[in-house]
Parts: sequence; structure tokens; C-alpha cells
Amino acid sequence: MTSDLLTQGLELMVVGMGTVFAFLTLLVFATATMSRLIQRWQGADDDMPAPGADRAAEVAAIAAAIALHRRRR
Amino acid sequence: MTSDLLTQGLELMVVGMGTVFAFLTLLVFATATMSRLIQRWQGADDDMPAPGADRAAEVAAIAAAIALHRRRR
Amino acid sequence: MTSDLLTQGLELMVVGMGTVFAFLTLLVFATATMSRLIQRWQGADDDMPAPGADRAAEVAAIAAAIALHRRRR
Amino acid sequence: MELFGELWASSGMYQMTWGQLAMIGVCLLLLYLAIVRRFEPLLLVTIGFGGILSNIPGVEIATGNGLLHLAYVVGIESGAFPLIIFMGVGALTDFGPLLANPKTLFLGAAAQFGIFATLLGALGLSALGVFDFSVREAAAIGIIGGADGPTAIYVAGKLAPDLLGAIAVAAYSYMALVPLIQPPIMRLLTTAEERAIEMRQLRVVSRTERVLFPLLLLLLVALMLPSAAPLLGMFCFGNLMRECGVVDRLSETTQTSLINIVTIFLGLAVGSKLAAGQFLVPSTLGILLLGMVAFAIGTASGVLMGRLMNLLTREPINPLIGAAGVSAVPMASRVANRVGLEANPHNYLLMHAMGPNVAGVIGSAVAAGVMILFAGP
Amino acid sequence: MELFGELWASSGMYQMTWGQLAMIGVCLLLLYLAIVRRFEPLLLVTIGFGGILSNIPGVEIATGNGLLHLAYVVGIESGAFPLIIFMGVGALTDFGPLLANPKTLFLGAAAQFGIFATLLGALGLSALGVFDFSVREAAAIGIIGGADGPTAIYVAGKLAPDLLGAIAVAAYSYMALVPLIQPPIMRLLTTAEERAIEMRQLRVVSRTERVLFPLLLLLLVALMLPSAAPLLGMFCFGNLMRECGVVDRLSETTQTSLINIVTIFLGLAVGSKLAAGQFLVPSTLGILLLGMVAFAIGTASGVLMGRLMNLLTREPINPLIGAAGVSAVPMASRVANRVGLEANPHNYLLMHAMGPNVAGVIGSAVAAGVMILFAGP
Amino acid sequence: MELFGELWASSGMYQMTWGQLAMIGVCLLLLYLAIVRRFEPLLLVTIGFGGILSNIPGVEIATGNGLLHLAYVVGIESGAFPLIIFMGVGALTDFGPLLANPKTLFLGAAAQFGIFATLLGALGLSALGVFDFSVREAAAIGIIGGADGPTAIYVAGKLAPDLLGAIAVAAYSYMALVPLIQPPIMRLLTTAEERAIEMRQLRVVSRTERVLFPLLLLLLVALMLPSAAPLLGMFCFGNLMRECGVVDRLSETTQTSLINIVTIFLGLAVGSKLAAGQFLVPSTLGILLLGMVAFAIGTASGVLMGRLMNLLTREPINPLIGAAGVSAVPMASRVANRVGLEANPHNYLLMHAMGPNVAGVIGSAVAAGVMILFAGP
Ligand code: NA
Ligand code: NA
Ligand code: NA
Repeated sequence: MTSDLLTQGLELMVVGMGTVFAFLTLLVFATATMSRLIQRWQGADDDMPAPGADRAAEVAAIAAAIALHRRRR
Repeated sequence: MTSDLLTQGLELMVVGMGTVFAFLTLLVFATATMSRLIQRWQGADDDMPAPGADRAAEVAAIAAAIALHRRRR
Repeated sequence: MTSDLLTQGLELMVVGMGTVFAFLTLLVFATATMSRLIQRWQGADDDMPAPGADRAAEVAAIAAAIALHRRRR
Repeated sequence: MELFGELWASSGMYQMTWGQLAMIGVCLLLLYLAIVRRFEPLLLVTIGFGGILSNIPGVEIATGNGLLHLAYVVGIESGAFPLIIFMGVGALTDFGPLLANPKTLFLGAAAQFGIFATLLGALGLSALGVFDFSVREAAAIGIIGGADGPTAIYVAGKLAPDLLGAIAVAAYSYMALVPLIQPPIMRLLTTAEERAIEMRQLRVVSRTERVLFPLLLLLLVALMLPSAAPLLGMFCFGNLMRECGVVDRLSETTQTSLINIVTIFLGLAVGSKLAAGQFLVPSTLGILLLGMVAFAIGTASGVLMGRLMNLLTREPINPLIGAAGVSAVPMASRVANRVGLEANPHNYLLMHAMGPNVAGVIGSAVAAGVMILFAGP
Repeated sequence: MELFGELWASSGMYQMTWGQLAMIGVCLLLLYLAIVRRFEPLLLVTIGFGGILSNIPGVEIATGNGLLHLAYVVGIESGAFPLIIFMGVGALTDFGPLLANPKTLFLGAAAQFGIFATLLGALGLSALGVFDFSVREAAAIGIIGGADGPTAIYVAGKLAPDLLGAIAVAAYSYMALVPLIQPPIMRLLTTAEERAIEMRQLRVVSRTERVLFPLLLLLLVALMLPSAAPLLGMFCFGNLMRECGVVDRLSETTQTSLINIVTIFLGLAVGSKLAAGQFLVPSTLGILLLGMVAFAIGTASGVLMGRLMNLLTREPINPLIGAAGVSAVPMASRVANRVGLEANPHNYLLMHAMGPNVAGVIGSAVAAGVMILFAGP
Repeated sequence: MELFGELWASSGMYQMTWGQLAMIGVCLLLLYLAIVRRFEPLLLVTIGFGGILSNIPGVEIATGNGLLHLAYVVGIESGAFPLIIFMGVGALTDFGPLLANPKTLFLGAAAQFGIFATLLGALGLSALGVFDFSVREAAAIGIIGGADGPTAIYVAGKLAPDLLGAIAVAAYSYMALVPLIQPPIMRLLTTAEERAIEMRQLRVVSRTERVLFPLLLLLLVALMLPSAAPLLGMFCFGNLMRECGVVDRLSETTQTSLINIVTIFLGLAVGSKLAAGQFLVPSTLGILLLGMVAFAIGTASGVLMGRLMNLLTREPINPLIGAAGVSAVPMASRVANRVGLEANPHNYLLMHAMGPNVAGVIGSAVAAGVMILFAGP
């Protein structure tokens, strides 16, 4: 019972944080892509040029880092 | 059954349009009368004089015409 | 039954007016006290000085008078 | 085609009873008083129109799944609408004058005598067999003397739902008639000298006092008379939102959209009780009669209390402000002011009358608490 | 860990049906029409978004205790939301042009022919076995021709709840498409000379007339057609609040907060009927088709009636304003005005079209009353 | 007369328990914090006052047919109030900063670690026998770490209604205490150099992006995590109304009247859960304790994630904005800004912190979806 509770808790934690990160990572990619497309079509109502490619790279790096970082815990 | 449905539909159409016209005709007369009375009492806050009589005549003419026009259908 | 109704009515009247007066008398004292304390602490955002003491006296007088006045009825 | 027959059989001309026709006439009268004479228009327009709708034969409006009946069940049977209105009234109430001169609470207390005298009267008439009011019904009728719409509706909803229509109509009609009912009584019971008395200017009241008062009142209610807590609790809540200064957006909405929306549906729901079958009964006549009496007695006892206080206190008190003790905010205060000006053109009683006036609201809510406690379920 | 399995099994990607995907597409289209093309945005945004929510698999939103389903039960099954909206529409309606020229009511009557022709059509198709609409369903579909959202929703809620989603979508979509649907029909059925006719300036209407009209209308409904009383009663109530001048705070709230709040939840609730299971059925196609027909016939009969009246009356009447008889206030009036200006640059029909336009609202409410009376429960 | 006896027996002084007295004290404290210290006044005033009403003995307010209990059943058991509030929050939210720098979503994700750590902690304490929380209860308690009132109330209503009072009080109290709780943690986990980092100015975001984002988010939720759809769906709906530009009247009402009205009744309804019997139990202590822990851990993991991202990205990122990932909009952003200014007087982080701040709202709603999915009914 006792250990059982803890196991459930651990599972929920892993799955939960996993879902949260997975979902928000997806959202980051989706949003970045959307913005890039919109800017390509409409062009130009932004101050700093957003070179989608390397931003996507950054994002990937972070995502990877997070995975690592979470495994450490 | 088939013809039955159509009969019901026809009845509903005749009765329905009949009611709509009857009701709105009544409303036309009632409104015209109300306005005429109010203008007679208060008089004068309108631009074009509204000689109730011939308006009522008009209305009657139209009502008649409608009846005709509906019978034709 | 008849007299019974009246008795109930009389009782309700006495208890009712009693409660109303008791409650509002308490509220008068409580309010007066509250205001006095607040004015003592913050002091001074009012035009006429409110010497709590004699006001309380007044209040007492009135309360007494009411009791009298109600007994008379 | 027999459909035309059905149409005729379903028409109002065919189905309408004389009672319904009469009630439609009564409601048109209420609309006239509200629109042309500007008597309590917010409630008389909504109640009056709701009443007309409720007397249209052969259609579910004030019954079954009709909108007005739903509003009645959801808002009045549950007590929600009057309580929300009371919250709004609290958010609209300025306790400043009362705090500047708390003694005026006694005037608000005295004026409630009308409530209990009427209760006694109603039971007396029942004892004489003129009417047949139970104690509960008599209590609900008495509250008309409180001259406070939501309180009357709340109590009637709890003690005598069948009389709610008549009680609400009486309450609002007489509140509307305050300018006609009160002055003669006020003149009758005061001397010209008394009416001419000018009162001391009210002191300024600090924000702290304004914020603490609703809490003080609430705690007293909690300790003394829990049965008055729903009404006075919501009233204090509205007033605290108004005065605390940190939830202005809630207070503002409560004073406008919320109270307006609820007023519309409260009025329509009350109107649903003006259906001929329920309204055109002998007891209605008794209610209108007794309500008038309650009003008169309340006004009288408020004025007499004013005279008494003027005699007992060093500080000059104009007895006219006692009449404002019946509530009917702010109409009763305006009346006191007007009658005062007749006697003395420099005599502005308006602010002084606001004290007893809001005290009257508290007083009748307390009386309502007593009624619900002793006559209640 | 099997939890990830559960997660996947509960995901939309795993559970979503093609129907739901398709409906989400349809709803995105509605949002596009509303946001980019500005077609009836108030309703198409709320209905469209509610539709998307209702097609998300595996979660209670449009079902059980989901918010949208609760809104549907509380607001539409009870009929409350459309009636409140109708009250708001009444508070937003100016009967001036109608009062200045009451004859235009005939145009509002004629345009309702679309409703009954469609009813007949729907039954015809069922007779031919193309669709299988009951009389009730046919009646509810016909009301689309009334070009009046709340009326259509109210009737559908009473006569054919299963078709409500399709009917509401059809009604609002076609109301949105009025500027595309009507002009060709109007040009087809009128000569250039007729379209160029300039009408006499409307007389000024007194406040008394404005105040009495809603009461007059209500009494006529009460006497003639009680089954139309809920809709027209609330409509008149809103209009009386607007015109009587003594309850402006209620009228103002009705025109803003109240109608806005109810619109939001009405839209979401209607959206709950766009769940794939209910919406993606053959009958929906029939409804969209018949709704379009109803609209066209209504427009046509309005215009023809306009020609007839122009022939019969000394006073010049531009037949184009007949097209406004279908309601769709105020879009239809703007359309009449635009088409009129094409034919004659000095021909401003807007105010003249408002008469038949609001008459159309009354007309379709009367038709709704007839339907509920004869096809109803 | 025995009536006076009854009166005494029914009085609060006679009936009140020590527990009720204590809870009234607690509620007065909440009112003090709200009114004098201006901590989350909108909710603490309404909850606090509702709590007082709920501890008045011998009267139906928070029970039976009492107004507060009705509000609880209608608005919170059904989940309607928190969802409507969430719609309002959506209509008040500007996603501009988030769209200008979507990476900040990772900060909003990291800060949710507090939720799950607390869940684990609660279960640990239960395993140790200190408390006795079920998995559901532990999940509901964890959500306090989301620092998002409506989300916490929504989840508690679904998973642990008995704990709702304590959870709501904890959530809003700690959101109110953000300016006291967060700074020490933020200073502890960052170097002065990091706190001094200035971030690049945010690009301008086009209207198209603003309009499409809520739809994009909704579709992702529909595909990935339907159980989060009620909360995030209403959130996106509010935001779409705000940004689409064609339903401004609906958006405006949602941001004012509607959210205000619902806030009032939500607060009162939550207050009904502060009745002594329900609130004064050991578990409440545990909840307050764990809530605080959840907050601290959430803040910490947000800040650490900020450091990590600063190391990994070419673009400078000030770790302080990570603390805003817990939501508590906009308080947490102001705190980040203030702490940033301490370290570098030219360092304005407010707008940069708004990104993670709204990301935190999304993050905790996603976490709530997971909880409801796995711990839910
Ligand atoms: Na009173
Ligand atoms: Na129409
Ligand atoms: Na959060």
C-alpha cells in the first residue's frame, strides 16, 4: 500500500512532467512555424529578423537538454 | 400517408399565410387608428399631414387585393 | 382559536418590537463606540468633536425612554 | 378546413376569462402609474408587463416551462433574486449620515411598529372571520409596512408564496405612493415649530468607519439574530464591496449590470403571480388594505419617535425625519425634506433623513428575521 | 510504464473520428467567414468555436455535465436564451419607420410566404421519399425562411431539437449571405424604373406612439394568437423598456451586458449541436438546401408584394424594400438601399426599408406561433 | 413568555461553536489582507465574506437552500464558474510577448514541476501516515503549485470537493504572497551577473499571429490532451474573442460584467467551503503546508530552467523570468521585474516575464488535464 502510493506518485510525476514538456515543446515548434509562415507571406511587421532555421535548432537543443536534465533527476 | 403529408402541408400553408396576413392587416388598422387618434389629441409633431380617411381606404384596397392575390395561388 | 390567534399576534408584536429595539440599540452603542475609537486613533477628520461620553449618556436616556414608552402601550 | 376552427378555439378572444381581462386592465394601470406618473418605474414596469403576459390564456408563460415561471422558481422560490437585489442595494447605500448620527437608528426601529401592528390587525380580522390569514400569512403581510421591496418579496416567498403577488404589488405601489401617503400624517402629528427645526450639520465620516460598519453590523446579526443573516449579510457584503476600495470593479458591476439584470427577471417573476386565478381573491383586497394601514402606522410611529427624541436630546432633532424610518429609500427622505422646506425655507433635511431611511432598511430586515424565526417553517 | 499507453489511448489523435475532423474543418470555415469576411460574427464565432469544442473526442463538453451541454439544457431546451435575445432585440429596435408607414407591415407579411412554401417543399420531398421529415421537422425547417435567428432556434428547440444545430447554422449563414442571395432576385423581379422610385420622406413619430405600439402589439397577440406570445411578448417588453423612458438603466443593460452574455452562451450551446454524430446526417443537407430555397422565396414574395402595393397605392413604393420583409435586420435594409442606389444615385431607401424589415421580425414570430400551435406538442 | 427563550436559543451567542468563532476570525484576517494589504482583493474579499456567512450558526446559507450553497452547486460542482472565469482570463490575456519569444514556453513547463513534486510529497506523507491523502486528493493539492486560482478550483471540484475550501484559500493566499515567497528563492538560485542580464527587445507581433494562436493551441489540445480541453478551450475562446476584432462587444462584456459577476458568486461559493466543520481539519494544515512547498519548488524549477536556457541559447535570457512560469499573472512578472531592477537599474524584465507567465497558465492547465485524466473519475 505505502510503496504502492509512492509508485503511483512517481509514475504520475514522470508521465505528468513528460506530458507537460512534450505538449509545450510541440507548442513551441508549432508557434514558431506559424509565425515564420505568416511573416513569410505578409512579411515584415517585426523588428528583429527571425531566421526560422537556427531558431528551430535552438529549440531542438533545449528540448534535448531538458530530456537530459530530467533523466538526471 | 404521402398525400396525407402534402395535404397537411397545404393546410398549414393556407392557414398559416392566412393568419399572418390577417394578423398584420389588423395590426396595420390598429396602428393607423392609434396614430390618428394620438395626432388628433396631441396634434402636430409630424411633417406630412396624415389624412386618416384615405389612408384607411388605401389599406382596405390593399387588404382586398391581397385576398384576391392569395385566392389566385 | 380566535383568542389564540390574537395571543400569538400580541406575543409576536411584543417580542418582535423588543428584538428590533434591542438590536438597533446595541447597534447604536456599537457604532458610537467604534467611531469614537477610530477617531481617537486616527483623530480628526471630522468637523464637530464627538465627546463620546455624553453621547453615550444621551443614548442611554433614549433607550430608557423607549422602554418606558413601550411599556405604556 | 377545421384548422381555422382550432385557430379560433386557441385564440385569446375565445379563451380569455373576465378575470384575465380585468387583470390585464390592472397591469395596464400599473404601467400607466410607472410610465406617466413615474411611480417606482423599475419595478412597476417589469411587474406590470409580466402581469399582462401571465394573463394571456392558453400559453405556458407564467406556468409549466414558461420563462416567467422558471424565473420564479429559480430566483424567488430559492430566495436568490431578493438577496442579490439586497446586495446591490447595499452597494448603492451610503451609511455616512447614519454613522455621523447613529441615534437615528432608533427612528428606523420605531417605524417598524407598523409591521407588527399590521400583523396583529391581520390576525384580528381573521379572528373576526373577515379574512382567513394564518400567522405566517399575517407576518408576510405585515412586512409590507417595512416599505422595502426585496425584504417583502423574500419574506413572502418564505412564509406565504400564494400571497406573494399581492404583497409585492402592495409594497411597491405604496412605496410609490409615499409622497401622497406620508405628508398628511407627518403634518397631523407635528407642530409647525417642530417641522421648522433645523438640525446640526453632520460631521464628516472617515473611510475606516465606513469599511468597518458593514462588518460590525454583520457580526451583531451573527451573534443576535442569525435568521436575519441572509438578508443583512448580502446587504453588508454589497456595502463592504462599495466602501473597501479594493474591489471597485465588482462593486461597479453590482450597482449596474447585475442589479439591473436581476431586477428585470425579479419583476417578471413577480408578475407571474398576478395571474387572475391567484390574484383575484378576497385576501388580495385585505392585503392592499392592511398594507396601507401598515404604511400609515409605520410613518406615524417614526414621527412620534422623532418627537420623543427631540424632547430627550440636547441636540435638535426634526421629527419629520422619523417618517423616513420606514425605508422606501430615497423617496421617504425627499418627502421629509419637502415637508421640512414648507415649514422653513432654510431647512434642508435630506441628508439628516438619509440616516433613519437606511436605518429603516436594517430595521425591517431585522423584523423580517424575527418573522422568519417565529412564524417560519 | 503503461500510463504512456493510456495517455496515447486518450489522445485526440487516437480517438478522433473522420466525422469529427470534418466538423472541425466546417467550424474553422465558419470562423473564417465570421472573422475574415465579417459574416454575422457575433453568432458564427461563438457557434463555430462551440462546434470545435463539441468535436473533441473523449471529453465531456457538449455532453453529460459539460459546460456547453449544460448551457443547452438550461438555455435552449427551456427556450430562455432565444426569448432573452428577443427581448434584447426589442430593446434595440426602432419602430419609428414602421409607425410612420404602417402599410409596410404587408411586406413583412408577404415575405413569410417563404416559410410556408418551404414547409410544403420539405413535406413534398418526404412524400417523394428523398428525405424523411415529419410535419414538426418541416415546420422548424421552414422557419429558416424567417431569417430570424432567435425565432428559428426557439421553434427548432420546441419542434425539432435534433435538427437545431443544422437549422441554426443555416439560419445564421443565410442571414450572413443576404448581400449575396438577395440582389439577383431583387433585380430579376423588378424593372429598372421601379428600382429607381424615390419614396416620400417619413413623418416624425411621436413618443406616445412609440410607447403605445408595443402594448398594442402585445394585446393583439394576446387576443389573436397566444402561441406567439412568448416570442412577441418578450420582444414588446424589450421595446417598451426602450421607449418608455423611465427605465433607461434596465434598457441599457438589456442592450449591452445581458444580450452579450446570453449571445455567448447561446452560441456555445448551439455549437454543442454541431457534434459530428448529430450534424453529419443526410437531413442536414436537406436543411441547408431548403433553407436557401426558403430565403429565396421569401425575398421574391416580398418584392412582388412591393410591386403590387406600388400599383395599388397612390403613394410611390419602391418594391426593393419588400425584400427587407424577410427580417435579417439591418442587413436586408442595407441591401435594399444599395440596390436602390445602383438604379438611382439619389434614392436612399434605408429608412423606408427598416419598416418592412422590423415587420418581418413580427411576421416570422407570428408564423412561428402558427407552427407551434398546429405542429407543436 | 417562552418566545424570548426561543429567541435566545436561536441566537448566535447561544449556538456558535468555538470552531465557527475561529473561522470568523480567519475570514476577518483574509479580509484584512485583502483590504489593507491589497492581497488578491477580488477573491479574498468575496471568499472571506462568504466564509463569515458560512460560519453563522442556525441558518441556511452555506447549506440546503442557502444562496451560497446554491451558488456552489450551480457554479462549482458543475465546473461552470471556473471555466467562465478562465474564458474571461483568456479575454484579458495578451499573448504578444509569448508569440514574440515562444521559447519562454519551456519556462512555463519547468515551473509545473512544483505541482508534481508536491503530489509526490503529499503521497509520501500519506505513506508515512502523517496525513491520509488519496491519489486524487494529492493531485488536487499539487495543482496549488500551478498558482492559478480557477484551475485549482476546477480540479479540486472534480477530484477532491471536500478539500476545495482549503485548496482555494491556499492557492489565492500564496498567489497573494508571491512578492514575499519568490524573491529569496530567486536570489538564492541565481548569480548577481545573471540577474543583471538585459534581454533583447521583443519583436512586434502581427494581428494574424494573435488570431491564429488560440486556434493553434486549441487544436493541439484536441489532438494531444482532450482532458485539458474544457479549461484551455474556454481560455482560447476568450482570447479569440479578444483578438479576432469582430466581436468586440462580446469581448468587452466578458472582460467586465461577466467575469465580475461570476467572480462574486465564485468567491461566495468557495467561502461556503470555509464552514468550520469542513475547514478545521488536520488535512487543511497539510494542504497549506504542501501548497507553500509546491509554490517554492515551482519557482525554483522555473529559475533553474531559466539558467539552463541562458546557457544553451545564444540569445541572452535572464533566469529571473523563469520564476514567472508559475503563473500568478501578472504579479509574478512584476516580481521578476523588481528583482531584476535591484541587480541592474536598466533592466526592465516585465514584458519578457509576461511570456513565461502566460505560459505558466497554459502549463498548469495541461498539468490539470493530466491529473484529471489519470487521477480522475
Ligand atoms: Na423599513
Ligand atoms: Na422574418
Ligand atoms: Na501555472
